[in-house]
Amino acid sequence: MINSLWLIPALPLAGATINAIFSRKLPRWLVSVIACGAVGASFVVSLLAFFAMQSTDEHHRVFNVSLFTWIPVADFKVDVAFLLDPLSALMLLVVTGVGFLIHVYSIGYMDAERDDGYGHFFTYLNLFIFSMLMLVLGSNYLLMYVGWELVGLCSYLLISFWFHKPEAASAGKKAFITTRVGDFGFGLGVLLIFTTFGTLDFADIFAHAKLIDQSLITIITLLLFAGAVGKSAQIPLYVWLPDAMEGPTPVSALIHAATMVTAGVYMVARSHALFELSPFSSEVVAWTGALTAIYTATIALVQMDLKRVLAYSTISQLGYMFVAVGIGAYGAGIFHLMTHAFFKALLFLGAGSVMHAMNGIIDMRQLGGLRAKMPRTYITFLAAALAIAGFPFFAGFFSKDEILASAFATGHTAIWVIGLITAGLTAFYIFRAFFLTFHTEPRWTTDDRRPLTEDDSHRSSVNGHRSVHPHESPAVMTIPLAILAVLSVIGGFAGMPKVMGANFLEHYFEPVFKPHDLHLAASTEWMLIGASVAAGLLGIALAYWFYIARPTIPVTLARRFSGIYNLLWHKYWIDEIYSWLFVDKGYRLAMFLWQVLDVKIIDGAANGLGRATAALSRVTRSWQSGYARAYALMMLIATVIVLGWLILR
Amino acid sequence: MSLSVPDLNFRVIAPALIVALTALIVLLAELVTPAPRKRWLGVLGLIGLLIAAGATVGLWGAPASAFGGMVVADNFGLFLTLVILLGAALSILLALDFVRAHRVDQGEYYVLVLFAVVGMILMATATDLIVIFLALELLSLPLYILAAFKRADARSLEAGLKYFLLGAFSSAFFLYGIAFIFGGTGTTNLMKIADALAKNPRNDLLLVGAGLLLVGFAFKVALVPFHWWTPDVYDGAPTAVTAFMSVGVKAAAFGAFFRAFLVALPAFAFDWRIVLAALAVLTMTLGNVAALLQSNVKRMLAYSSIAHAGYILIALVAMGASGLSSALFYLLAYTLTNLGAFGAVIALSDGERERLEIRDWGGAARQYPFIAAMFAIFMLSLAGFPPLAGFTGKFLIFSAAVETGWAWLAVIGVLNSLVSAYFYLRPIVQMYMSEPVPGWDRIRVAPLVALALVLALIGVIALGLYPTPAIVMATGGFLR
Amino acid sequence: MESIPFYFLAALAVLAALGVVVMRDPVYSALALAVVLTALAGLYVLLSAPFLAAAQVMIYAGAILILFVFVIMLLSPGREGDAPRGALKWQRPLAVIFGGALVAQLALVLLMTILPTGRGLYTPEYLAQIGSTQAVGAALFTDYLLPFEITSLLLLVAMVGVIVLAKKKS
Amino acid sequence: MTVNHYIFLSAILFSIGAVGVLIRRNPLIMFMGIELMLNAANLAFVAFSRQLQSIDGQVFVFLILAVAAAEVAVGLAIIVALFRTRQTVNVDDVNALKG
Repeated sequence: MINSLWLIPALPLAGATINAIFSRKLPRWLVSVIACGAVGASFVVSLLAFFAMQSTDEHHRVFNVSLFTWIPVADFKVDVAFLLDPLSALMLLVVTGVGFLIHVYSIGYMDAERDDGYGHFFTYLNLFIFSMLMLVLGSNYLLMYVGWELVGLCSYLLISFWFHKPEAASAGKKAFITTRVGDFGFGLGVLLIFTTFGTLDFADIFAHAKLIDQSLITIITLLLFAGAVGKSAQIPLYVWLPDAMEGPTPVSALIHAATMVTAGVYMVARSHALFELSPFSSEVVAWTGALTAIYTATIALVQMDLKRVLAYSTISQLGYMFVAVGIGAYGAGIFHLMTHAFFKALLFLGAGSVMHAMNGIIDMRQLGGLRAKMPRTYITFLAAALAIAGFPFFAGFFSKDEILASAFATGHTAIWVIGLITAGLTAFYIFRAFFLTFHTEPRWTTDDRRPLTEDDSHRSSVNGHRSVHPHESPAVMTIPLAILAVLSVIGGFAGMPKVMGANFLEHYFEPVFKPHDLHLAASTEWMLIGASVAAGLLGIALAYWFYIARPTIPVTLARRFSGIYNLLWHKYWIDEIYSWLFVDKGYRLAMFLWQVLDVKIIDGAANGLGRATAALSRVTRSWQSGYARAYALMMLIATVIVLGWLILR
Repeated sequence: MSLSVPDLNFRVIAPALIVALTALIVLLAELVTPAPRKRWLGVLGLIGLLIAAGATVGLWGAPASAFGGMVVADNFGLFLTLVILLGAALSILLALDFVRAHRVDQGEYYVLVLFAVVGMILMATATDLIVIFLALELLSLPLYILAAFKRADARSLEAGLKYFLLGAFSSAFFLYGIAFIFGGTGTTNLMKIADALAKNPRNDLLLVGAGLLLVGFAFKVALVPFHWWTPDVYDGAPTAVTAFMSVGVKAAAFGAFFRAFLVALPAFAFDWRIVLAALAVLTMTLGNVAALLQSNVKRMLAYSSIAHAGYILIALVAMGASGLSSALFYLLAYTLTNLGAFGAVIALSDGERERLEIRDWGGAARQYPFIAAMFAIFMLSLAGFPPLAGFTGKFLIFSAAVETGWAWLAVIGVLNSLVSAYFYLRPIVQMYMSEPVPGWDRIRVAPLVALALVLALIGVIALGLYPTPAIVMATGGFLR
Repeated sequence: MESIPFYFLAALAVLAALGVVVMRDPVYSALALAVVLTALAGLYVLLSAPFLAAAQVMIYAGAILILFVFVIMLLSPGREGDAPRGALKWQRPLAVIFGGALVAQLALVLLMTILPTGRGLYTPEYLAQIGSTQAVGAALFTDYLLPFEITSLLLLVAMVGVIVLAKKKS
Repeated sequence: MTVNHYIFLSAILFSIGAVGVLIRRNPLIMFMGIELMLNAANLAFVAFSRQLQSIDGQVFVFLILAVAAAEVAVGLAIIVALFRTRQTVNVDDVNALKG
């Protein structure tokens, strides 16, 4: 079975090829069957490979299947070779499994798309799965780079899928520019690895890493991490991800939440042998993750666009994963990657379902009260929200807890505190979004303002009317939701803390990562669990208080100095603290972070880079004056300079 | 005095000889071919190119020199000969219908292409500066005329004039450089120059000669700041001609460039490597940056070809066996890819009307999915996306540079290739993401053009997925 | 002995070359070019290359220059038009500065270099004895056979090319 | 007269030719400038040839004469084709291609 590993990427590639060529001639149902079938079959093969791997002796669970020599260079060669070990196997399952569900969901979601757009969409989606699998399976940095570049390309194409929307076009451009900055670092890292080790093969590099000067390893790992920062949207290169929500929602779910953006985490985990040798780089990784986590969670507090809440949340959760791999808890990072893939994909698909029902409206100011209209979406969204909020025994609870416990155990108390606060913020913003969408008074019958975001402007331009008739999405969309909901509920049991039972995952990763023993007393561990549960519950409770129980708080506070103030002082003192903490100062801080730091500075730098290059381009083109004599003069000047240099040296 | 004729080993120049004979035959056949059948002259030319390719393969592996060491048939030269023949054959395929659509279907078109090919082959296999100069002229003169071939079009004539004036200007520098090298060493033979240099290393005349020679080569391969002619000429010349000269001239001129500097002037390597490294940086950067905002596809490809010359120059700076083989591989990959890209422009043009602006490509994927997909793949290969030929080529060149201690140059190369992806993706996005532009929906793609595109596509993908045979072939090296 | 004719011819060549470049009327430029070419032919004689001197006069002055004059007459360009405003403002001063810089560089190199006299076969005496025509001819048809043949192709290409560009549209 | 005198003369002629290409607007005269440059190279070849007591330089000059003739023919043909239909013979007017 392991020899058939090549089938895993080959199947989606075949699907992409067939749909690229024939999708115009084929009926729609066949296009979708081919696309979903290819990914589904790939999932089945991955599953078989997984079991084949698990059935072998646990010390030999690393398989290197070399297909052929790809590029021979002087005295070494790069093979097209696939690496199957517990790390890549888990990633395979996540990518193909979640990918398959999202493919199925897309059948319903993209139904309104015109014919060739439909075919193109599935072609890109299959191509993306192929690229992601190459990234995951490659057994050397060059193949990983291949996948890395290709997923970026697919991401760029899919963000701009609705190209006629100017936001989509500029979002695509921004994603391109920002991730390129990171890719440059990654490319240099690979180049430096090549000069240092004379090979690009993972096994060879990791075997010899200990012989290399530590400062060199630090440079290499920092360069690699630069790539991860771009691809996985960390500070300061995260700006592209919120804008990437202009793409179709299944794309946001698949690429910009569940899989591609986690490539950076995977890459760092894959290169753990290098990162372990450089404590400095690891600290950089952990702190970047921690700061990103809390910073973007803060921004998520004040977003009104549901998808943008989820986008900032994704960045924040990716920050958690980098905290994990930065402090050496690689297994915990990958564990969170997996659970996050379940619940974040589910959140996005739920949001997509809402948009489907609401004619593309995604602004929460125009949602509300959808619970009764969309019960299946409601309940699955709730499961995902509980999971991400770290509600006990849901998937996110276990993975987030393991990361926080590891941070505490490794002495990163500050990071632990940040993580804990972020957990509270996370619970708050996700339930804020949940309540505003599904509970509260419906705001869509009375509000006639134009929707802020039109995911599918085809549909809304056709139905230019304002009255919406929310309805539950078809089964082809809700069944994937249900499956993901189940996974979001039970997915965490794979990595239970030791105090609650056996940690299957930790043992599972042993062939790849050193066992990461926390050395925590049971009581400490319980205390840590309690703290994170408390943070999560507090967040949920505050969201409930603010948006359900006391929806009039802001109004009341405005009348603080009227007569009612004295009367109700006793009752409202908690509101006072709350408002100070979360509404007044907190709100201002979040708005400041978003509108100044995010939009002006970091975003501005990304745009500025593009503008500067464009200006340079205009200058260089103005030299091309069209006058042959001017060209000849410049040639003469250059000649004199070249000769001068040669003579005077 | 007695005359002793040197070794007239005609076998060694067989490929050039066959092409030259073909050109003469086509020239004579032109007289008796009635106007509607002119395309058969092109077919005749194709047959000649195929026979020449066969002869080239026959010479493989047994390096030999002839005419008193003026030309050689070593694997380096033969590889380039094959690249040139391939490029010429594909561009004739592209031209067969093109010349008719543009109402320039005269047999002389093929004659001039074939003579240019003779010049290119001789340039790539010459080991004597005088032969290199004559071959350079033999390839340039037909190209000046071909650039101006569409006389009814003022742009074509403008391209011809600019190419001619600047080309002749740079030729004079080149020739003057040869004069100084001759003065400094008493010979124009590359190996003998190297010998003379070994005896007398600090030779100022030779340094001037090398500098002027560099200017001449830099012009032909379009290195910044000697590139000015390129965008204008590529833009104005008929597209089929642009396609031909964008690949053939590069292969031939780079062949002679490498040979002259690596065989004759390695003793000066310390001096010229730095100059060339600086030129490589300028070339890559300016080429890519200028292409960023270009809205005209032909000009964009012109700037792109400038940038690619910069990448290849890195291989020359790297020297060594891996530098040499990576440059050969890159030239092959570039030839296939670039011809494919220009071929797609030709394929989707409507009579004399071509899709010159990027916005003209809107929705092309919906109307012509196959051509659009191929064009997209060629663009991706030019951008260096894996696993296509362009990626392999860049990887080989950058790793050759790293291997020889020019890592900083490779870093700039990587940065440039990342930037370049931006403008290569623009036509793709346009084709796939936007609405079709009215007035471009009644094109019948000429089957021969489609054939050329498919052949180029196969090459581009094969060189990306399984480049080993080509890399092995490219490691032949010079006959010194 | 050699120096008086050298300086005379050199001065003539330089002055005439300047004339080519600065004369307003293209016909005068062509005539000045004829003077340069003839002066060079004289220098070739001084350099023991009488055959080249003859070829220079015949091919350059006789054929090439006549062609120039023909084209000047055909196009009757008259005086040169004005340069476009702005774009080429610096063209003239920069051209002169860098042209001068090129001369200076080459002069610098020449000052640093003393070329030893070669010990080849073709001493001026030997050339005078066998005649430079025979010497050039012999070399051309033995050692330089390949370049010679390439040159013949080049002339053929020029012929074909000129016909293409001049042919009436059918 | 040493060879350096001749080469210096050739350098002057070469530069005058180059400057001529740059400062004149009439393509015919620009072209004459190029011819001056070629002739300067020829002079250098002949002078070096005498210095080296070799015949090679003279052979080169003969070949270059032929090249120059071919170049002139082609160049003038292009100039005629382009300017036949225009009022002025000004190379600066030929700048539709730029940017």
